[in-house]
Amino acid sequence: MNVGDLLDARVLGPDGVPLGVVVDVRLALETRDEPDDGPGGREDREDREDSEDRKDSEHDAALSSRARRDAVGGAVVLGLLVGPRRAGSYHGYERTQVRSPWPVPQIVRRLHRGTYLVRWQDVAAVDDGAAAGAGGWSVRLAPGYAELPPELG
Amino acid sequence: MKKVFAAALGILTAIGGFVDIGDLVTNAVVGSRFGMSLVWVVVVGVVGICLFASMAGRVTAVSGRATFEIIRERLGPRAAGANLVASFAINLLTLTAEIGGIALALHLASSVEPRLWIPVAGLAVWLVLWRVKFQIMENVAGLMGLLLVGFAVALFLLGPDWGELLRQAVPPSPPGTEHPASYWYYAVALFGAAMTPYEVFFFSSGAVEERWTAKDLSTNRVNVLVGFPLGGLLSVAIAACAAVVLLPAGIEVSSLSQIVLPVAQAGGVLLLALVIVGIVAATFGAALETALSSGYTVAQYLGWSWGKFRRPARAARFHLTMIVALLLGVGILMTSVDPIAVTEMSVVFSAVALPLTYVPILVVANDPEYMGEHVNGRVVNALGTVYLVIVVVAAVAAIPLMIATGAGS
Amino acid sequence: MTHGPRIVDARLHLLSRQVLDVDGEPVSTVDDLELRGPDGSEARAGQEAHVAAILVGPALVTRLFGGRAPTSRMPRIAWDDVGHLGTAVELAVSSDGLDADWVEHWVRERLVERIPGGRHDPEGDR
Amino acid sequence: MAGLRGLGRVVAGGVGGALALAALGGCVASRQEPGQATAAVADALAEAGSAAQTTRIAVELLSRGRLTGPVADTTLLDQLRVLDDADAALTTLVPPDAASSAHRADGLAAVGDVTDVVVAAREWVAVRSGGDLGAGPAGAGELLDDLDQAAGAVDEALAAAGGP
Repeated sequence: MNVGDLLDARVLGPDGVPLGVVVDVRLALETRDEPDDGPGGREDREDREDSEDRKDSEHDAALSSRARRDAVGGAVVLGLLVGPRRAGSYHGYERTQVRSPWPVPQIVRRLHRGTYLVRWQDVAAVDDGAAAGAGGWSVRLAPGYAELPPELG
Repeated sequence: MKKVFAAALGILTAIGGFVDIGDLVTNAVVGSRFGMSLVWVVVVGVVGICLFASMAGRVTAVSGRATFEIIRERLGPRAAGANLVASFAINLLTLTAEIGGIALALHLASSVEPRLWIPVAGLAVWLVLWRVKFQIMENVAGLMGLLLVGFAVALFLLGPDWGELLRQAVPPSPPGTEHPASYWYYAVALFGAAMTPYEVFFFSSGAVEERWTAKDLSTNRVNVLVGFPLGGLLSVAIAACAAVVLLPAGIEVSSLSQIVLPVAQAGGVLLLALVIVGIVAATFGAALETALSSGYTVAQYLGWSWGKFRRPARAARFHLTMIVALLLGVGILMTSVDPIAVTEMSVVFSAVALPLTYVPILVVANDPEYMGEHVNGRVVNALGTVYLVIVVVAAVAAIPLMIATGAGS
Repeated sequence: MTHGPRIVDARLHLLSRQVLDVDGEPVSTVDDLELRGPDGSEARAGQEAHVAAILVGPALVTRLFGGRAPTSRMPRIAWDDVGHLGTAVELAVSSDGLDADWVEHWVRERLVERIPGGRHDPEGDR
Repeated sequence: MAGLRGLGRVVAGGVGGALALAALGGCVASRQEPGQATAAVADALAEAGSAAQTTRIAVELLSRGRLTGPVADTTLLDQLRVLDDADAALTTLVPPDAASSAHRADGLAAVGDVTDVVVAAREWVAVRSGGDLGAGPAGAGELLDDLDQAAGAVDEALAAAGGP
């Protein structure tokens, strides 16, 4: 089973009622501490530079202003994000606090209103749609599944 | 001192790099038909390209991710794939136009048929891409492209009636002899020429080539804010030269030779020679940039190793893509299609493709996961939203206007 | 030592991201992620599952146009090789040892290295 | 581009973008409206006028030593191409009525006049640039006179065809 199979799969309730589609797969990534000489793309590029005039403090300041970057270990499936309609990619707006540039996030949020998280334990079956007339991948939820808020922690 | 020099060089390069065959042809055509009445579009275009080029440069410097990686990441494989096909096709069209421009300019200099120059130009472009260091390539083409200042010199030597030029420009309105649809068609073409998407692909990927980090943001800002507006002034000078000399004579610009006539009239053989060298350098520089952009877009979408700072063998598929693009461009030109016609097509289709490039940049420039503390400020976002609307309107209007006016007649 | 897990959404934070090797060389994009159960068994609905590998290349084709290739034959990068997650997925291994990068190696050895100057370092003086 | 102009005028002349396809069909042979035919003639003549003016500037500049031989030669060559397009546009036009037919005949003659002068000008450029073509063609002054005459014919034909 691949993540790509689950994405955009139809979501069915325990009784087979269509509920929407899978818009994303939520994972928990193990993160690790590490000594500050981490190997990595950008740092490496910088190291190759002849940077006599670049002070170390400057270097650190530049790093802290950068985007988040973690040393990671295993990735475990937590659940599926279910959206009531097929509205394409999220662009990240639904689950974050970003509100600019107007009006893009507002439109995307509107399209994705009503999205919720279902725990992986509450997924009863994943069908690859190989059976005749099944029409692609579908996911069936277990009885008593819970609709959890979709926001990222 | 070294830093000042680097900034100065960057600015000069931006000026030289801003004017390409699309700007040359479109501005001259517009000047000869509409006088100065479309200058406002150049101003709008320059502000737009400043806004988005600096945004793309900032995103890349801070996150390390170039524009097309971001487009793929934000739009997903399907929409970004469609975007890639469109961008690559337009980029190829622009590359074709630039190589044709080199050949036409060399034809002016030598009388040797353009058809003979086309393979030579293609080969020369490839050799530079294959061998020459990125900074040297950029600086030499940019500095020599600066000779296009000859158009501004020519304008002063022509001693035009400045008041009349100003009257044509403000308030903007189409001349009575022209249909409003034609006026708006050329407005869109001029906007497309000023904001060609390849400039953003090149600018952001160039930031990786030159290993920019968050510390280079001020250089980025200065390059953009000085270079592009001065490039815009050159565009206006080209249009003004055509408006002063060609418009009153009833000349419709359809070839590169007509574009340089005002320069010869004003400055004689010497200025003419300098401007022709400038045109060769500017189109050559733009051919390099568009060829690189074709490699950048494909490699970034598919995650290949790319960049001129690597040995060609360490970015094999990237170099192969550029070779294929160059061969295609040369092949298209060898069917003896008119490079000027290709140029006009390329700027209009650029206008159509603008939202595909600029919307994802604007979105990512607001994402703290990418940008940390360097997310867009309020003013930039307000401007960005205004341009979002302009860009979408221009894109939607481009094709209907092209059909309605029969490509501007 | 580990701290709390980082919660990510696959499409939002992983799919279509650039994969870099340990030297910062681009390898591919994340075209798909393979899920497996404990001990590498087939992943099952509702039961513990983790990301086993990044799928590249043909996985893009199937995601674009549908259809299905046997997962076991797809070029893959083991998730164990992943070192860091930032704006890109950074591996802890070199791309030279990755089977997933075979097309690049093929183009390099069969074509680009055979053109004179193919190994020339453009940043070098000569 | 030049080739698109005639077509474009036809399209823009009567109908909007929605009817563009119908108008494209209208270009084909005999279904042309009289107004469209006249507009097509005017369009071709405007191109010829532009070519004549461009040639005039090039000859003047070269005679004053402000233009190089190659640029002058290329300029004239480009104008011959424009004239060729104009000629082709007129030749292939099927006039719907006698008036259009007369406009077309005048137009063809005017375009031919301009073409003759541009050809002569090219010869003159070649001699000045050191090429040896034997008998020297007319001087710049004479060329400019001829150009004025040819341009005048274009203007007359244009006025008759209702051009600007």
